[in-house]
Amino acid sequence: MTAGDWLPLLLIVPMLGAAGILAAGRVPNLREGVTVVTSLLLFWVVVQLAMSGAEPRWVLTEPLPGLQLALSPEPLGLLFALIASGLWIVTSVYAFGYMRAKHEAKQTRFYAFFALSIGAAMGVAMAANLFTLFVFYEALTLSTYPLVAHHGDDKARAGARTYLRILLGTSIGLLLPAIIWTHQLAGTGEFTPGGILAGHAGPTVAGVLLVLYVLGVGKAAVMPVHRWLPAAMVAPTPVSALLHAVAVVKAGVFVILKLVVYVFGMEFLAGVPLERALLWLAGFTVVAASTVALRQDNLKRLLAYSTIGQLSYVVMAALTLGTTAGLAAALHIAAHAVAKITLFFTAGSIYVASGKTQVSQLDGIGRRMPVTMTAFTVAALSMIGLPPTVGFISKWMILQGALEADQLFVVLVLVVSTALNAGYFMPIIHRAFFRPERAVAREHGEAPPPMVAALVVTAFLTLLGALAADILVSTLAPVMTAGSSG
Amino acid sequence: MTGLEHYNYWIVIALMMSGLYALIARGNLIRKLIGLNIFQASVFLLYISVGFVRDGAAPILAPGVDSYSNPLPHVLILTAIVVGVATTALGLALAVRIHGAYGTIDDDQLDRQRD
Amino acid sequence: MMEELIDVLLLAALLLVALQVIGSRGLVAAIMTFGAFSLVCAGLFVTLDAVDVAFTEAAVGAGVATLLMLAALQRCGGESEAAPRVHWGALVVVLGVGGLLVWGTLDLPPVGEADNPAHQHVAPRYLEQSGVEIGIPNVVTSVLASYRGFDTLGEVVVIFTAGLGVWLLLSSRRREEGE
Amino acid sequence: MILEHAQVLVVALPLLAVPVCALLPSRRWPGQFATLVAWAVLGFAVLLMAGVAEQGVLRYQLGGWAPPWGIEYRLDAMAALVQLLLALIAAVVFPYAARSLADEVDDGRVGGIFAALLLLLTGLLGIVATGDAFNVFVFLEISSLSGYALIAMGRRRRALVASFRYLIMGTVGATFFLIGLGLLYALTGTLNMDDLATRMPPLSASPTAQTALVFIVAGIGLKAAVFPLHQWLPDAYAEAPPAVAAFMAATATKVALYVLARFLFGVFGLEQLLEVPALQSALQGLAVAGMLAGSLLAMRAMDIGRILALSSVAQVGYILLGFALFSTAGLAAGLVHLFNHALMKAALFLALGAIVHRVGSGDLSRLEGVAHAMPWTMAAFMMGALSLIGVPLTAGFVGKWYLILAVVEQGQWWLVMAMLVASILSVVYLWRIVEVLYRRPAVLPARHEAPALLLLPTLLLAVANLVMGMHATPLVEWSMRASASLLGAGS
Repeated sequence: MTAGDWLPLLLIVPMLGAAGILAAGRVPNLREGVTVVTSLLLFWVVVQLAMSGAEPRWVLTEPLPGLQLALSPEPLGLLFALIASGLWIVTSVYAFGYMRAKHEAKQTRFYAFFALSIGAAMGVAMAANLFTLFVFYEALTLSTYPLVAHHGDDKARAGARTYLRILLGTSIGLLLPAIIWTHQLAGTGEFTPGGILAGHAGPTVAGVLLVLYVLGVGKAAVMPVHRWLPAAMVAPTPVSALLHAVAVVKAGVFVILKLVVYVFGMEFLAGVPLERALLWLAGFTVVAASTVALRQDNLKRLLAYSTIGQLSYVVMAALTLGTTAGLAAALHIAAHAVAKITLFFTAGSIYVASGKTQVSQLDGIGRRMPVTMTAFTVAALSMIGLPPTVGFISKWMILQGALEADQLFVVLVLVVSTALNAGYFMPIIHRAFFRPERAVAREHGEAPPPMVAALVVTAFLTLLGALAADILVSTLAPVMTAGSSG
Repeated sequence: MTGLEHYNYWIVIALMMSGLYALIARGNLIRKLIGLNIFQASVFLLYISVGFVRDGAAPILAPGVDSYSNPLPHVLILTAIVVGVATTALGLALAVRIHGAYGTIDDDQLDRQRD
Repeated sequence: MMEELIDVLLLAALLLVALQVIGSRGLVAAIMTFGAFSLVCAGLFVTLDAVDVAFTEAAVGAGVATLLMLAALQRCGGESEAAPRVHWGALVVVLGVGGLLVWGTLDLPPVGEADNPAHQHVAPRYLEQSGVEIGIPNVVTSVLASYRGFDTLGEVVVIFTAGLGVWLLLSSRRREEGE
Repeated sequence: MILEHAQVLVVALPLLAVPVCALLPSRRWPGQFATLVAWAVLGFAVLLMAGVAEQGVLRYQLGGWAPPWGIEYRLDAMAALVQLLLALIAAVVFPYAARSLADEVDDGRVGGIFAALLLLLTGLLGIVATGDAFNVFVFLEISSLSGYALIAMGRRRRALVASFRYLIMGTVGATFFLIGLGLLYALTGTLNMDDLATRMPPLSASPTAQTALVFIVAGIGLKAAVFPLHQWLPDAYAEAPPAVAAFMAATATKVALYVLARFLFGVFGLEQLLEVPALQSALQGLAVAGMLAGSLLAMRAMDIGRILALSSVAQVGYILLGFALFSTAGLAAGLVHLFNHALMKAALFLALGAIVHRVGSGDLSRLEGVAHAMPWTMAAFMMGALSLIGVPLTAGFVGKWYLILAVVEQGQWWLVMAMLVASILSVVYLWRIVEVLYRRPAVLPARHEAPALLLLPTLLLAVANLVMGMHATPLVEWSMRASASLLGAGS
């Protein structure tokens, strides 16, 4: 098999998986088996593609002259595909424990749409041009909608409606015009190292375009288009993990990074005045979201606001411009993915095991659930940016990139937000391990084994990532250099 | 020669507008159709006025006559008159059915009866 | 000159009749006055040299249409109407449309001039050739039946369509019974 | 031999079939007969399309009289496209109607109803086929009268009122058109559209010509339901029998828009259009107002038929906007959207008809959970809805894409924003329907799919939306060609 043959499998495997899940719906064990096999298969396909090192191109269809629906791997896309498909395996395992323990209804539909949304995420990752990106971006929104609305009650529907309204609204209202405008200016929407807009757009037009793109990619949750993320907290925890770590928000920041590198080109973007304003907006989002998170008592909401802040780190790093900052942005996507999925896994485990959802209820829980809370601690350290975690390395690189680019503002944001991050994570760890347990509502230990296993794996990845960061950086470096010198 | 060059047109326009006014302003469906007929008949007059040639004869070929009125508008209007009466007939049939279904043919009262 | 005088007077009369139709109390009166309107129209067509149109208008407009209206009115019952009020919206629309039309006719060539563009193109051939090509003296009939025969076919289809529609509407009383 | 006369046969065939159809006994025969006729018409339309592709413009002199003295049939790329669209929609909707209409009316009238449907088709085909302006009026009235009669066949008594109001408005529109024609005739002495086009340029500054333009645009705009002349449309399409609504929504307004484009660009021409003060901005303003008003009204309507009808008002706005750009790209985009909108609206109305057939109502409050009973019908509805929103890879996307490109070409960003706002509004009003239909009621309805004869045409059109979204190139290229030939080299 040549590398080109692997590309269609990225879409076919999840779709066949979804079909298989529906077919096996009556037999839960078989259905779960299909899910795991599909996820493993998909991960294996992505690894094969990454190992081959080739950059083939697969054109699904050409609906309009010059407008292709095409997939083509490149290092950034492979990174995102690896994260999404890899974490899908873990999330599936976790979901078996969670969904069964909570006796959730409609599990077949849940796993089927889960598989479809992973397929859409693969499409986003490998999109060869803006049009393809848009198609799969919307497909991702639509395929995750039933997951967010899973509970089917009024609250879930209202949350899902907000989710849909903001994501569809921004993508149709801002992203689509930006894409069409880009086509009009550059005559193409193909992702090209070094960008396609240089020489076709003046600094003002490029600035307006950048604003449209950054706000139009609502999944990146830059304020003021972040409100869908807390609203989507009505979903079951594995969905939150999917949204925050595996596919949705990652797709958002990934798209912005891809746009900066392949559509604008870093060098061209440096001459765009409005670019600074967006950098400040991202920086503001980091600080503001962290401040809001400080005041949350509901653990999942706290994590949601923490995500908004962490995503804007990536956007901020991407907009800092420069090789180091670009690499830092890519690395932080990975770092945040493994750490945040661990945190959501622990939140879900706590809920399943003890029924607790609020931070203020967690006194002494570390003694009942030592494994879970240790994993939580590792992930929280990564969030704050402390060694020996991968979060430390990515944050350090953002700092380096900021210094290289003489962006004192970014440095300042980093310092303040790190303090804020510590401010909301440290008290939780302190409560869990050092405060005595209050009145015991019910006896409980750890969550079901699949859940614990999943969160241990992701916590290990958080540590392991620190060691693997080098490989990642050296793989991605050529892309960023092409971006800043091309 | 006189101030009457466009007299035909202007009276025709006044006629059209009185028909159009009746059609919009009156609530009774049959009256609306009467308004419509006046409106259309005035448009027919407009065409015939366009086709008129002073001192010309009706367009029936006769020896010794060399100036005729324009026959083409006559042809068109013959068709249009028939189309107009066909429309009126259909409209009246509808009015009869509406009366059967609602007990009234007044537009305002129809709106008050919700289904 | 005489012709023009008749034309002027008939047009003025027509306007008066039209206003009478609109202002009349009672539907029967309105329909009858409308019949009169059609007859005056037919008279005008004669003075404007459109004899065929005049016959048709007298037969179809004054005759058939009026009869149809009376028949319909009979089936709808003599309904009492609200007294007519001035409808300001309609007045605005009518004055706007009328104003536009007056402006639009300002540069039309005067009525009746033999060298108007309408008489220079297409029509002359009918007058000159139809006697030879078709062979009947009435040019209107020639054009109707031959040059623009397809319009006439369409006209027949229109009548058929209306007839079909009326039949579809009046052949069933199911709806009324159902409600 | 047959090929030579195909241009006339395509109109004559359904016309000749009318009396036969009216006299056919039994419930089923008229529908089946009309279906066969529609398929034959489709065959002719395809042949003619090939002929136009080869020869450019096809001409046929009726009765052998040369234009401008006789009436000429004239088929260019734009006309051939609309003709094919009419034939396609008829070929798909007639078999559907054969089942749904035959179930709705009492025995004696089935033949008459299909005769009226054939007359409607004849009228619309005639409008597209002819090259004579007055002939357009005659065929417009054939299609209108049969349309009024068909709308009045709706299930509720409200259909009668809707039909009457449409009759009044429609006749006023046709009469406005007639006034415009009269003024043009007074100026030029001709009725042949090509002949008119050659005689118009020296007259471009004449108030009479400009007034004629305004009256023709207003009259045809009324038939096309251009805002604010659209009031007749929501009632008419919501009350008509669903098969009739599907056919008319897909064809009648489209043909009116075709006539509008024909007169704007094929008779008056760009120079003349630019001469009329504020015409372009007025048309663009009306287009945008229609897009927004139609969508906003649709958000508040409760009846699905009404929602779909109001969305047509919005979609007519998109098409008109393409025309109002006065550019080759804009006209082409308008034509692409005209074609595709017919596909999606027909699919949606047919799906609605299948639902009404089973549930007996199109009112949102009574349709909770219907999707679980009729999954295939709903799949077709979803497809149509996605296409209407303009989701990529559906037909609806293609027209909007080219429309936006054409607007951007002129740098009119406010128009882009208006289009996108209207698109987002369409998401909202369609999502309302989808949400209700998929909501689970307390008692889940049993599986009760529509009969195959209703389902198959619906699914066929749904698939057509996908196919036209994935392989849009032929349609796009044909529309570009039609637009370029209509606007001439001068634009």
